[in-house]
Amino acid sequence: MSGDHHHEPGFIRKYVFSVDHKVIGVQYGVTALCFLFLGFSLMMLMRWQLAYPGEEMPFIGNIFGEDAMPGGVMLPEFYNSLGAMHGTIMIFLGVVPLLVGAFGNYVMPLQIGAPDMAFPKLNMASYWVYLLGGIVMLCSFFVPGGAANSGWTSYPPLSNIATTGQTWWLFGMVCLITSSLLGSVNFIVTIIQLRVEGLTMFRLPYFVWAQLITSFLLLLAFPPLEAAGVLQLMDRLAGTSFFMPEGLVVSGVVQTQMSGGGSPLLWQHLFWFLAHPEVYVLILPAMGIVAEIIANNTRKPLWGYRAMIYSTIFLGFMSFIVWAHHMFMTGMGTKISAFFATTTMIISIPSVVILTALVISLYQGAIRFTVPMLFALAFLPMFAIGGLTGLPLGLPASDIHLHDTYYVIGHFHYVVAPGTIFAIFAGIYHWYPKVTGRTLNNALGYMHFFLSFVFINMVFMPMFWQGMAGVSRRLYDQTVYAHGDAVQSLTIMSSWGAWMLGLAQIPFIINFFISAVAGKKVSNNPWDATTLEWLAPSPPPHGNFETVPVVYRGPYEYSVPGASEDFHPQHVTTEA
Amino acid sequence: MSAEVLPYTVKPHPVTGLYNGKFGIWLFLASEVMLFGALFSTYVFLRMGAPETGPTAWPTGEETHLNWMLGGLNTLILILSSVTMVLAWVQFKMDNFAKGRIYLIITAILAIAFVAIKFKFEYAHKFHMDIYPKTSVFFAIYYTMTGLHAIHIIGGVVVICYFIGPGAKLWEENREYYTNRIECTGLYWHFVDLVWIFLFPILYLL
Amino acid sequence: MNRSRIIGIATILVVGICLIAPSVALGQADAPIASGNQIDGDYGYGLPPMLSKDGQGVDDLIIILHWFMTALFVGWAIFFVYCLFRFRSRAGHKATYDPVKAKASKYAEIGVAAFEAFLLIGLSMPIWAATKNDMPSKDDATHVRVVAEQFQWNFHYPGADGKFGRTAPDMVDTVENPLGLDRSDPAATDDVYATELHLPVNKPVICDLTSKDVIHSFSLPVMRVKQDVIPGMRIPVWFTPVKEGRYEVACAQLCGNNHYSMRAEMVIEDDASFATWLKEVGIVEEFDEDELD
Amino acid sequence: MSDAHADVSKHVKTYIAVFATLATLTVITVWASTWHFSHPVAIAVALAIASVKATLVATIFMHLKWEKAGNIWFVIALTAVFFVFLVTIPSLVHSDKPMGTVFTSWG
Amino acid sequence: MKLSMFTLTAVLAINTFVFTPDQCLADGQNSITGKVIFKGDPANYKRTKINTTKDPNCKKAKKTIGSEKVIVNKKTDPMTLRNVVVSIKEGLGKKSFPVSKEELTIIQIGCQYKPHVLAGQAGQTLRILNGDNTNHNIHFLPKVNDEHNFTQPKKDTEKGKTIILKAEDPFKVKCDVHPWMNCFVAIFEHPFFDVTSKDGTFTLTGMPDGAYTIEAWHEAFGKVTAEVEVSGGKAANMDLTFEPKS
Repeated sequence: MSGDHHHEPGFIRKYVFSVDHKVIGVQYGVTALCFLFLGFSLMMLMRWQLAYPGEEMPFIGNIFGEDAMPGGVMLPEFYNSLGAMHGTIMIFLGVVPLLVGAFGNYVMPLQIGAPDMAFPKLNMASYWVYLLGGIVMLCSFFVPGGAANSGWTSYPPLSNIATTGQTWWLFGMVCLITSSLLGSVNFIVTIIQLRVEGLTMFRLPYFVWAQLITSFLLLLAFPPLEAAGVLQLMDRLAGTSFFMPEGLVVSGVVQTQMSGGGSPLLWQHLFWFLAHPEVYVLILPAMGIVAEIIANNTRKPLWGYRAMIYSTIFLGFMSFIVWAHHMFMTGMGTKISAFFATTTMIISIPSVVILTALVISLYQGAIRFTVPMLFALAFLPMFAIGGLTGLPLGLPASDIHLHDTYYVIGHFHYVVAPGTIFAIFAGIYHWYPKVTGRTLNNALGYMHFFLSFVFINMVFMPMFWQGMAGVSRRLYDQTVYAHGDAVQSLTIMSSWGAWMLGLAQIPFIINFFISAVAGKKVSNNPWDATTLEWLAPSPPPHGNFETVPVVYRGPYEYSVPGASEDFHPQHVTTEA
Repeated sequence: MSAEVLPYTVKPHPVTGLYNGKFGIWLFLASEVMLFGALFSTYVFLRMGAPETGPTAWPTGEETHLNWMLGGLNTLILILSSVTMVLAWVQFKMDNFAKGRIYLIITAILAIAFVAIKFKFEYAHKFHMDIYPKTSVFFAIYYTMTGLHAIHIIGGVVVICYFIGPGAKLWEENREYYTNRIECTGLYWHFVDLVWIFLFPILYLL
Repeated sequence: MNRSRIIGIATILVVGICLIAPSVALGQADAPIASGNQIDGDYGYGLPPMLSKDGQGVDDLIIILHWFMTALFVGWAIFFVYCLFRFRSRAGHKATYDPVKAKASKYAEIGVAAFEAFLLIGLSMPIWAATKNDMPSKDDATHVRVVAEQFQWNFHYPGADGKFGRTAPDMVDTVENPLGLDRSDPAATDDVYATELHLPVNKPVICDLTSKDVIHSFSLPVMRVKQDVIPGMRIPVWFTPVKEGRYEVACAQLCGNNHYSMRAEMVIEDDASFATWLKEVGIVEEFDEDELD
Repeated sequence: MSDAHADVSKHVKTYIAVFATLATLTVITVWASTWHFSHPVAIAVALAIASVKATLVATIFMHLKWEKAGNIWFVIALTAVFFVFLVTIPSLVHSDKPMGTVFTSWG
Repeated sequence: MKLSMFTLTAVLAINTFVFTPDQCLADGQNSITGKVIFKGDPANYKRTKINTTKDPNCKKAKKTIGSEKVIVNKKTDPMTLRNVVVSIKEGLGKKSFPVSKEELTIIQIGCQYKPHVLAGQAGQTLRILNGDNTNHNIHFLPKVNDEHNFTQPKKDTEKGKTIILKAEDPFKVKCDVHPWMNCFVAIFEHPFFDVTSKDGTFTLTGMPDGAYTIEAWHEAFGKVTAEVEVSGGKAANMDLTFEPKS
């Protein structure tokens, strides 16, 4: 970190092993979008088997090989691999790296006026460890027995006796967790230490707050899974019995090689200690993006900015003590379940507060229906559905019927797919001009939004009815059950929705690449926004700002009475 | 990115009173607490779940085959290395590079001694007695916890050796920066010591 | 304005595809049915039939919750859509800087919190306590041991003496003795092994759930019963069937490649036929060497 | 780090004293383990001594005694809270379970 | 393509005929023949009906199936045992023998494996077919070979899945979807093995002159061995006897 580097770095230093937060942000973004697309493709394959169980897949059925799809018919082991890897890739390789790695890395230092992240080399290391984890995960598809197929939750003993892919999964997860840890340390230090003069904590854009809380969640929730991953690796490679009780008989073979004495519940506790805060890692930065865009496009300060921040802090804290609501069905008594059901009900309150604040922010605004705004607006009802359907799952009694059914799938997909992923799209449309200096095409953008909005609902809405009917999740073929067969038409509808949703992404993909070279050139502040990132040139140079800005006011000073313009940037000296 | 461009790399932030590295290392230690916390949780969980009797009962005293003398010796070694680490920092702080470096070297030697005792006398002896991680959950958690701890020690040794050797160049360029980094290394090192202080009684004595 | 035209075209496109896609999808709905035995009850898009004496509470809670959720969402959505329309950007319209003094939202939030507290303490907790703590007396209940394995449900009836015989992992034979039942144990002589769950109607049932290998989940949708089967634990569940017929036992937790095939059938019948079945299923049918080739 | 050179050199004696205390406590904890207390008492004693030692390391060696930065205290407090949840709650499954549930092999 | 039970059985019968070791020519003309005699009370080893209600497709394919663990040929005199693998255990030294080019076949039909006990030579191709209208799972539980565990889609009657195995003592292959389904596979380095069937006899042919230890293995009764000496192209006759204790 020493010495002067005033000479121009070479291509590799500048664009590949770069320590510039913007390059790393773009690297994260592009890689994660690729993984997002891959994860989505896996799901589209699964949807064929779900809709038309045991039928030959048209067109592409024969390219997956005899071990996965003999004669074009998907085998259950491949289906389970797809399911497990869809979850893992979407969450750990797609959405989190996009929200934190890409948006956090690119936008957050700009929004606080910092020249870079506090530890640039650590930042670079974080990306490369993430990429390594991603490559390990991808390679696992090609090992004997295929990729991990015990679900993204990897419950032992099943995962302990699973094929080699599971070991790869664990190594991949250890890499990804390490990457997140490095990133979160960096984020917290950057936000606390590197804010420019005048940018007090309560003048920070809500997005930065969301990133701060998220980083704390990553920092404190991920290590237990790393430990659990090490324990499972020990179980798989060194023959220990952390998660295995004695006397198991697998396929008629008595498992005498292991000592026993462990418990499968231990994994579930350690896993969900991570995975519940993880849910908020998925949603908080998304809320941050949405809040930025809503304030910008309603031309009005956010309603209840402080209440939102307090709610976010509370949400972050509470998210650590609700984890066992995923485990109501594991033989839990009344006391622990009462505790966790209560905390679960409590944690819904701050979510309601944030959502209310965002919707009241629309009131008396002047809403511009730009493409990012449409995605941000769609986030609100979608997240509301996702949140509300969490209630029956959080109450132990109604969870008896709905646990591990499609209702759960519908619930959390409403939070992360039309919720978080729409927020990601909103963010891409919003900050694309900052990254490239050009805007995305509007017509393609509108097309992308409307098609995605309709079809994503067509995918997930039927799942609530399927869940009500009692259909278990992760079934290779639900028609073997009478109650599943009765709602098979919903599955087919869902599948068609998914494929159509896939087609709906084509305008976006075209837009994303063409506009980078041929999009309309825009000024530094095309959206007439107030936060600091719009002060920097588009794209920002190395070191971000020509002169270090000073901040004089809060983040969302729009439509200040008596001002000549309807926005009043944070760095402008003059009072309105 | 050069240190000069980023603020508070060396000098503490006027409001928070911290330079970036120190805050960073504390956050890192917080995550380490949770990492070992999960292992302690595992220990408590498995121990509370173990039956009173039978093959999966929790071993105590002689049944553990652990040598408390070696464990105790290692505790003393690690505590001593903590002292030398902090003394090294004191010397750097007082602009006394040569003395500080000697303390660092002592720290590294003590750490290597710790690892040597761990591997050469404890692990080797147990492997010799056919005691492996798969023998019972007690040994599973013993090997995992001490193994992970040993990896932390080795990592610390690598960092300390770096500051004894190639990293010492920084002293010429920026003394305060170097001292700060030694402080951060020290914080990590004391944390590793602190973990051992808990590992020793729960594994060897209880 | 150009933008409105784009929105118009997009809407037409969306509506068009929306109309086509579901009709294509629903047109193919008559997929082959794998299930062979006739399963009783009407299954459709709503909750499955409820055939347990104690399950009504779960249903009530789910229904109340959904009304509550619908009310909240519709109210919220009306305000949302109103805002979108009323405060759209247009010539002559400006945003107001000062925040609206909204008391309503605070009351709504408090209301939501209070109702959630009622749902939790008033409805959920009593039901949960009953499902977990009010085990019926073993004397007047049918007692069944359920042993789950990849990928089959094994049912173990204690027979006339009401005692389960000893089972041991090393006596397991996947074909003839999946339970590992030690027939030399006096308590085991009258034990019955079955792969179908037969139960007498209107009599409480206690199922002791255990697993031989991985985590399974014992799910009886029509009884509103679900309980994970954790290896290393024996967890009882109880319910009282009230209607005769043939129903399904499902596995609700991913338990391996063929998790989907882990299905069993549950037959609820009157006491007499249950007794007959219990006798008959115990009798081993025998075959000569050349039969069944 | 606001302490000046003089302050730092004063600490040296403290460090040595702390080392002596830690070494003594190590001996005591080993010695105490030979007293054959009943099990809960033995655990309590050993953990109490370990906590005292850990506190000494944290306050003196890790300079928490002289630490003024609120952020560090905040992080420590937060971590401590979650640490307690993480270590205690999973083990509660051994005591709170549905009626009739037992931990046993399936056979 | 529709394969009836009959044609499948016919194919099987031809297969077993083709695979008799006398087709695998080795450097001798000697042969060993004999019976595997069962001395015990067949009443203790009755075949029982297996409940297949779990998968309605199995019931459709074959109404009742019985266990195949112990099948005593009661009509022969003396009573003989079916499904016994008879092979040369010792006496061949380090000689190696050409591997038969013929394929071994296991067919899953009526939710049972046909044959129930299969013997083959190391390096021979084993083809696994599925004649049922339901998915099967094939789970190998060997000690030497790889633990194959895969699913086979329904009606996979032509291509199937092929596996080449190493020599190993008889090991179990089972279906996890239908836990009652199992069969045993024995793989040898040499071609001198046979599996007894309805008449309880076996024939090993083509071994060079020498003294051999013959081993018979049965899934319920384990192993018995006997010594035999052959020379000059003559057929040696020997019987092996299983005498279960109870």
